Amino acid sequence: MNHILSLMTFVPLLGAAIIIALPRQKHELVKSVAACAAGIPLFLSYFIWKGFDRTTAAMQFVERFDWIPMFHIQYSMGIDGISVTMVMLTALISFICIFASWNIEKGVKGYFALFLLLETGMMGVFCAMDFFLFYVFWEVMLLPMYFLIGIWGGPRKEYAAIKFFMYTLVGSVLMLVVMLVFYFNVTDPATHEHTFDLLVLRNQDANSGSLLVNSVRFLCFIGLFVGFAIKVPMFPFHTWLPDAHVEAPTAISVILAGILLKMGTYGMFRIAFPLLPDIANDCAWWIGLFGLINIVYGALCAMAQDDLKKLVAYSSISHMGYCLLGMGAMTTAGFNGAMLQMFNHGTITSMLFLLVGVIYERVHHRWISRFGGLATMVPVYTGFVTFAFFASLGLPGLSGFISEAMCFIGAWQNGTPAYLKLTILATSGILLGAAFHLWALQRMFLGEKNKIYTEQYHHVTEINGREIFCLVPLVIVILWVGVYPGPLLDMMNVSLSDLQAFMAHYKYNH
Amino acid sequence: MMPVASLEWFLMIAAFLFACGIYTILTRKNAVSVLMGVELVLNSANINLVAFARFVKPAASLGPQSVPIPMESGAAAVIYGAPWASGHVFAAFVIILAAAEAAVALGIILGIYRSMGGVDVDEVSALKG
Amino acid sequence: MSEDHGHGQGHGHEAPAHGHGHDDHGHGGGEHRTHFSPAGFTPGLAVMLLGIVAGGWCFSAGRSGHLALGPASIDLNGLFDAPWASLVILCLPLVAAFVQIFFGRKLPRNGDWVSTIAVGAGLALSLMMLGRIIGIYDWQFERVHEMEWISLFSRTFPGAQDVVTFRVPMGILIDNVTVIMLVVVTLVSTLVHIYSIGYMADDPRYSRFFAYLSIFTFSMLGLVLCNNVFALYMFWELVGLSSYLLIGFWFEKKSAADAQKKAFLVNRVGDIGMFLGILTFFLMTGELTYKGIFGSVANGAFGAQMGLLTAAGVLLFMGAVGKSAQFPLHIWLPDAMEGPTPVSALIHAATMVAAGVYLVTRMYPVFTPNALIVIAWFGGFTAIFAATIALCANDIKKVLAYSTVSQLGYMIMGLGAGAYTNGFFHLWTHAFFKACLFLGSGSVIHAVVTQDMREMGGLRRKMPITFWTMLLSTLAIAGVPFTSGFTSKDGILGDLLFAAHEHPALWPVVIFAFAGAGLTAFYMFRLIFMTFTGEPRAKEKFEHAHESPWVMAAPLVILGSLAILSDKGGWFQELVGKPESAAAAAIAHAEAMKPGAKPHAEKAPGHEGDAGPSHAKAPDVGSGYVGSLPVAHAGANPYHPPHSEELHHAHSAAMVLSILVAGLGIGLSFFTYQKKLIDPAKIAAAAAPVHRLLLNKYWIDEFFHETLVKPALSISRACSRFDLKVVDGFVNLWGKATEVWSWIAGTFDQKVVDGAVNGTADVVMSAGAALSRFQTGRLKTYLAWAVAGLVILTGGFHLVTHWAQIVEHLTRK
Amino acid sequence: MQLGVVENLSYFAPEILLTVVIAAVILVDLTKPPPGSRLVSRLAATGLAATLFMLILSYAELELKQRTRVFLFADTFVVDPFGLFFKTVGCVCAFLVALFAGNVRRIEAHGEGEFYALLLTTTLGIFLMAGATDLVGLVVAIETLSIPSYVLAGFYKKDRASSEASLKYVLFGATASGAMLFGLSYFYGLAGTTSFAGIAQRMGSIDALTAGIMLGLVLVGFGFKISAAPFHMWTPDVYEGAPTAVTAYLSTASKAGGFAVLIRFFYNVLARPENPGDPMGPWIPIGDPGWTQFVAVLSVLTMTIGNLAAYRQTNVKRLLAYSSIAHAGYILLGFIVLTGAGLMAMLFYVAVYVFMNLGAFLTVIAVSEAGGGEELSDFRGLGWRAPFLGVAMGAFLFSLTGLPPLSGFVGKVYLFAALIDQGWVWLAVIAALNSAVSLYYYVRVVKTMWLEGIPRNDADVIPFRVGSYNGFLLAVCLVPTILFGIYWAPLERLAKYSVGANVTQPAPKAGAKPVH
Repeated sequence: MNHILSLMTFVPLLGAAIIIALPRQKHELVKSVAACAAGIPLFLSYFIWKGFDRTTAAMQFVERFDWIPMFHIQYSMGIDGISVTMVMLTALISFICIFASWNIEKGVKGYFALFLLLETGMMGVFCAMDFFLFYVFWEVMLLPMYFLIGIWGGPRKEYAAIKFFMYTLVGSVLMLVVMLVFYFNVTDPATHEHTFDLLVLRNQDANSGSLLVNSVRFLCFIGLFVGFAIKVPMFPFHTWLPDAHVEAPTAISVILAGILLKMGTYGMFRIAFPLLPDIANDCAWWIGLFGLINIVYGALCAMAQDDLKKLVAYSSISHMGYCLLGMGAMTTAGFNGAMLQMFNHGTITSMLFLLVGVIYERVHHRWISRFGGLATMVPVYTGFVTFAFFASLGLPGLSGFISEAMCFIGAWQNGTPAYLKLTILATSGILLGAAFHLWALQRMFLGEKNKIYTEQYHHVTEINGREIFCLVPLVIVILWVGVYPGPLLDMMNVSLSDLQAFMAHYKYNH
Repeated sequence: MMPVASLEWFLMIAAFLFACGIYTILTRKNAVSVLMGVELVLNSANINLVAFARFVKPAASLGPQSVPIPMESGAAAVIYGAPWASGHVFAAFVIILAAAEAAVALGIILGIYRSMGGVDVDEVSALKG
Repeated sequence: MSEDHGHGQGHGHEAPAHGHGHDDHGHGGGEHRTHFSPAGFTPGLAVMLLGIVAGGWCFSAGRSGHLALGPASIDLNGLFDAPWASLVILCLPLVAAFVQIFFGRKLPRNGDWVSTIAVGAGLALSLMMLGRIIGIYDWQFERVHEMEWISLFSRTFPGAQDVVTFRVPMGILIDNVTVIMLVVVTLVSTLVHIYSIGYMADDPRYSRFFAYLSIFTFSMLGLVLCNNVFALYMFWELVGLSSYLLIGFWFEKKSAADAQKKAFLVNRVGDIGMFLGILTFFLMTGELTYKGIFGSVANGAFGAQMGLLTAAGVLLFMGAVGKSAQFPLHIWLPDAMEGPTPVSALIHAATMVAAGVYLVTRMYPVFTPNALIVIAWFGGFTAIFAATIALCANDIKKVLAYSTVSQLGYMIMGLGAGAYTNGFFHLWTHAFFKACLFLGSGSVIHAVVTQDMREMGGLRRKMPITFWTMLLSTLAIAGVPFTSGFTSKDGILGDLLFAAHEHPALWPVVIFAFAGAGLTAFYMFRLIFMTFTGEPRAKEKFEHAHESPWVMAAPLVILGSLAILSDKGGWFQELVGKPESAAAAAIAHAEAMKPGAKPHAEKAPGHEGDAGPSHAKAPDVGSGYVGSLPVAHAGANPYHPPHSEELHHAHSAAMVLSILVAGLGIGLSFFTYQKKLIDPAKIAAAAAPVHRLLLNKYWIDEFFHETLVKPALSISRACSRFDLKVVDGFVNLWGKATEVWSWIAGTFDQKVVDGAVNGTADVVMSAGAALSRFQTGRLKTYLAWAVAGLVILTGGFHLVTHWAQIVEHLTRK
Repeated sequence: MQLGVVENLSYFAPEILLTVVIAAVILVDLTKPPPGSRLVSRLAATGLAATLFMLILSYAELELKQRTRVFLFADTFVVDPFGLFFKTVGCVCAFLVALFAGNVRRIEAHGEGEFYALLLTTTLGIFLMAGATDLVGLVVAIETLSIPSYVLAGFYKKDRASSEASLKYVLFGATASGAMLFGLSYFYGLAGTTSFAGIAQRMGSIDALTAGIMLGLVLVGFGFKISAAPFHMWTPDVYEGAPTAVTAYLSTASKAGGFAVLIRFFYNVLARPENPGDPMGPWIPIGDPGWTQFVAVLSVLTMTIGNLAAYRQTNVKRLLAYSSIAHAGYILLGFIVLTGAGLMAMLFYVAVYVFMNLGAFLTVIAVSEAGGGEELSDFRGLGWRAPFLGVAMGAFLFSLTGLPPLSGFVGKVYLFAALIDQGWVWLAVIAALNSAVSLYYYVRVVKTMWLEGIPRNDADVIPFRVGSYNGFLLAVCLVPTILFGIYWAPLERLAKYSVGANVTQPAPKAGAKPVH
């Protein structure tokens, strides 16, 4: 069990290798291999859930050995409260997505091989404790994503794919430069060598021979922050998201929204904040501001969309805004809220995209205005959608509410007048979110059937077993977290409060 | 007592030749004349070399350098460095190389002439963009 | 009809099922139709009587404190000492809801009995509890059962000791107020369940309806049981959800779909305020439980920032404004009448809308005097405002809706004016007679297939039970003596008068209140007259009309009788006493903080309240203007203060006045609509503008639509266009830039090849284009560039790097 | 009369062997081997393999004899790990190219003998370049490389493009070498000796302008060889026109040779280690320190122009030509930081670059040999028809872009690291953005291969057979490209050893330079 993280990371890769070896025609076999390869990490994540020590902020399940000694690159994996939930989320969502993409027809082998490669990348990002390793996984993720969108995507897939690719790459090369700057300015007190070890870099004031001058620290923070903000995606850098989400096949949209977006905020928690706490504190208000912009702007844009998938995409932008708001607050509740929001958005938005996929497979369009009165035809599907929408607009009892509320409480606890203003403005997001969700709900499902587009209703059939199988786990998680978030919070709380104290420490000694 | 031309004269001539060569290369249409320009350039170099060989007192050769390739031994340098000759040797090599180059170039130009029926370098511009 | 899956409901009016009469056969109402036949009389009545007997038995058992089952006897103190009873009450409806949703259609009778029994059991337990508290008879009675729900630590520095900074408990608080609310909710809910069995009989989504009802009951019970504001907010939203689901139960109707959306969103507006209020309290006190907040507010958690305390209170109250449909957020309630009538009775008359009142009651101690005045103003204005609209409404349910708004206004106003007991008491009484009125109107609509009162008339003969029960309730709401409504409303008015003596700011409210009372009497009797008396105005509808089956009539009877009886015994006033004001203590603290304030010089009245249970002086709010329920001798309900002469005066004055205005109102409507001495049309014509104003409900909806909804939508559209064109369309922007670039590069003809993913790419593309212009394919160009490059680079670079030397060199010469 | 001239001649064995092979090739060709019997190509390949083996032997010999370097021919030629590294690289390239050419029909048609003789001669030229420590030797070496490559470029005599390429190449090359010679003559004049070490003595004594001019003239020659801007303009045309195998060779081996000479010259004549015996440490320029910035400007120009111009290319060969220009720019980055780490990064990058670039060109060869073309449109949907080819090409291109886990990424990291270590952050940022931008045109090829012409279902795929031979060669290039991306410690060790044999421990001390 002491290699559990490596297993979770590389079993999918192994699966991919096996799939490549399989004959091209055996679709079912390929799919079942993929299911197993994705299932094993999920199974293992149960042991993480069991074995995770909720009382320490230290890294756990650590694996560490030298990879490139001369460059002091280590293969070091480990998880703490910040990453554990993300790891489990990744395992869950990936497994579900295998089934969500069960009726892929063209290039089945390639699809599932790439998909598993993608899962390896995602797992690695969340497990890596070494900056270099982190970066490698971060980039590894890009390639399969490019092909998955570009080959199996919608009409404008190529545009969307390259857009996603370029955006992320530009962000990550900046990250690369910053990474090297850190490498050369920090030494591990133990070995007196430069290091990529995030835990050592985190205390670089203490450990660096010559502390970077402040302006450079600022630039470094900007570099990192932009790199991650592109993934979040934060307001000016978000335009890749609607395209990518809309063009990607259902399962990939789910992965994109459910996990990839989290990597942005995760990166901030794991790297941008701990490595440059002083600058992060200085920028806190701006982070909150961008959070506010995301919340309101995303919600407003979502309200104007007629493409259901675009609506969900923009709603993700809005929801990630809550994370930023909570993070900018620099309070325990805020951090926990942001982290929980990441997890919850991961589940909720996955559900939403799955549901969008369901209707799209039936009628092959997503124009809200062309629907209407679906509720009478497909009550079960309607039920699921209503559930997901209400979870997404933050109905108490469902997970979305807790995290949003905690983000607000955290932001409120920040206490500075400037930040209070942000928070008050941000609460309008509660209303806007409800507004566009309910409006969409009404236009699609309530009222009478659409008079013009009548033929589509012949294709509208009730949601089938496989789809329900994909949705039910998410429903359970959403309900469980909504009703009793305690266990989940316990997992992340210690690490986050430790981080928060670390930040606060730098705030006051700065 | 005829006046001894100083180094500067030679250098100026060489520089002038060099300039002429470059000018030729840049202006002439005919590939052969371009080649001639090249020859001018090469020979300007030769003039330099010979002139230097005549006027410049070689550096006292020194002990081993640190760099990847230092002199192995000062003595060896003194004997084989042949400072008084090296300029001429150099020039000789250059002449040889120039000849070889000219030969190859002419061969190629001939080929062009065969395939295109002309040796105007401006015509030869199919590959571009 | 059977293929017409209830789309009929889309047309005309809410209950199409009744559109095609009451032929007991016909379409798929299913087996649960039998009780419509007159034969249904016996079981219906039997059920009713059985219920009453059972209820009485539970109640008396509670009184005695022992539940005797044969030899065994259970000690009913266990009801409170352990959370199980409350949990059972809370969870039964939830279980029922799940059963309904997943198996509803498979169960016999579509499982209506599941929900009904579930909530009925809850009612039984609640009645026991009621009996018990009456038995205990302690106005300060209270039990708390609590557990950790969320608790987060944080650390002062990395690795330091953990300190719990954020803690959300989940718990149950049982005191008299809770129990009374429990009874209200379960009782009305049970009756509405029974009523719905008849009313919804023909609906294709019959079981779904009961599922929703159960969900609502669950949320409402949670709302009254929980012991902290966070949980309160959660259930607050949940009742919002169930209201959303039920208003839009017939979502095929666009109006219904609109109404449900409107209800949810308008409520959200209030909720945001409430949420901010909660956050503020949490920020200042670090507490979320009621007691915790009260305690630390009383201990000066707000320091000297009384303004902030007031603001927090008002923010909190915003929630009530939304939920209890106070002006200006009242707009959703009338539309909410799109829902089935039982829903209107249960949610939008008796229970959910009263949640706002409950909130104010619950959080009463933290409201500062100023906050209370604001509240009183809101309530008072709403009371009169809604009443005026109700004058001209012709839709029977709309009339009731506006009267509900107005009555809620009374409660809020009462609380604001310090009439704690009576305000809450009005909630109790109003719940019954208003529910009765709605169910009655439901049975009328059920009979004559319309909601327009102008098409009714003379129904008294056709449906006597409905008539008499509604009449009783109308008397109650109009405030005629010896009815429950009279007691509570008069109580409020009395306290209000008294408060106004102390606080001139309340005088306008007093006027609103009495005028409102008169108007209420007027329009309610207008309703009665137009519906039941006189000549039927729509013959064929009248022919159709008939008395409702017993399953619907029985609840009417019970509620009608409660409209008269529910105030009797005075036990209520004994059980509900005004808690001591934490705000007062806080103000005292603030005073003490003021420089030069002598510590014990003039401390706010009720400040000793902190010193143990002895309520030597009135725990008045702040400046102590609310003399109504001041003094509490140790442990006893401070309802009968020693120095309450002026209070008595105020009350007697109020009594006289209110009887007068009520009589006036009733008389007017009698002469107008019964005796036809006055022609309303003439009056309408005479005051045409006013009439139009009222008909259009003061154009409030239009106002909001123009000022909020439309702008929001256009902004959102603008945003998405901005997103497309500008943020993303950085491309095009750069595209322009690239023109210039190309020009610099000497390429006009180079068209920028499309396919650039973003601005940079575009620039790069055209840059490439520009560069490829250099790549002419001519050797000489290449060489020229090489030479030029060489010269430029070498020379330029030398200049740049050795500028200083060069200058110095030149100057030396 | 001394034997100094021929002492240690055993160290010259690889060159000698190569010469023998050249002679053998010519002779065998004279015997008119039956067409189709790839006798000559086999011979050449074997000879190169043997030479490779010899190189390894001389590595070993240096190690065993504990000698860091050995001088030959009156100190005009040196055998040291640095030179051996580039010889090995050149030899490997030549070997692979020989194998590629091995089954290119058209080359066989034009006479294998000449081709391989010329190819091997250029290889010999690279060997000499890697070892030259004397102006004369330098010039001779460069011409030994250049002159045969002119011919190779125009190897398809009848082909207009080919002959045009060779004409441009020869004229540009001749001019460049002329200018270089002119510059070198000044260097000689400065010191009166042709040996680098001697010249280094006098460099300090001249004024900046002269130094600048001399440097500029010399850089024309070197810049031409590594095709650095603004002396790069011949590159696209020649690369497009020349036979693909030759292009592959020019873009890797002869570039490598150019870098060998560049480093050798500058790091002997114009710079010396701060503390002798620690080449891995920082170096200090001799005389005018300006040249590092000068080269920095060159490298920025080069990579930017290369990347930008590559955008619009529709011919894959031409696209790769531009990309190779850009890569010259990247490699120059390591050149300007004046540290052993920088040199190490350059060597490392050259090594990995060779494989990925050869792989890319090999793919082009394979496609056109299997009936496809060199235009981008000919690659449409190829990924689906020849999956392995598609995957391999993808790997090569993404490696050229510098994405992990591929070797190109590691190379870039080392370059950037060297830069940042010396505080050239701005340059690192430019380079990083450049490599990000370069993704776009590399991905265009991948897109054409995979995202276009996707078959409806797996049934109606028309397979595109590249043949097992080319498949094997692809694998040969693919393996190091991926392997060095995942575990590159050995290569790094080799590069480090080649820069400073006597240095074992990496230099950077704690927070070496404050970034500014």
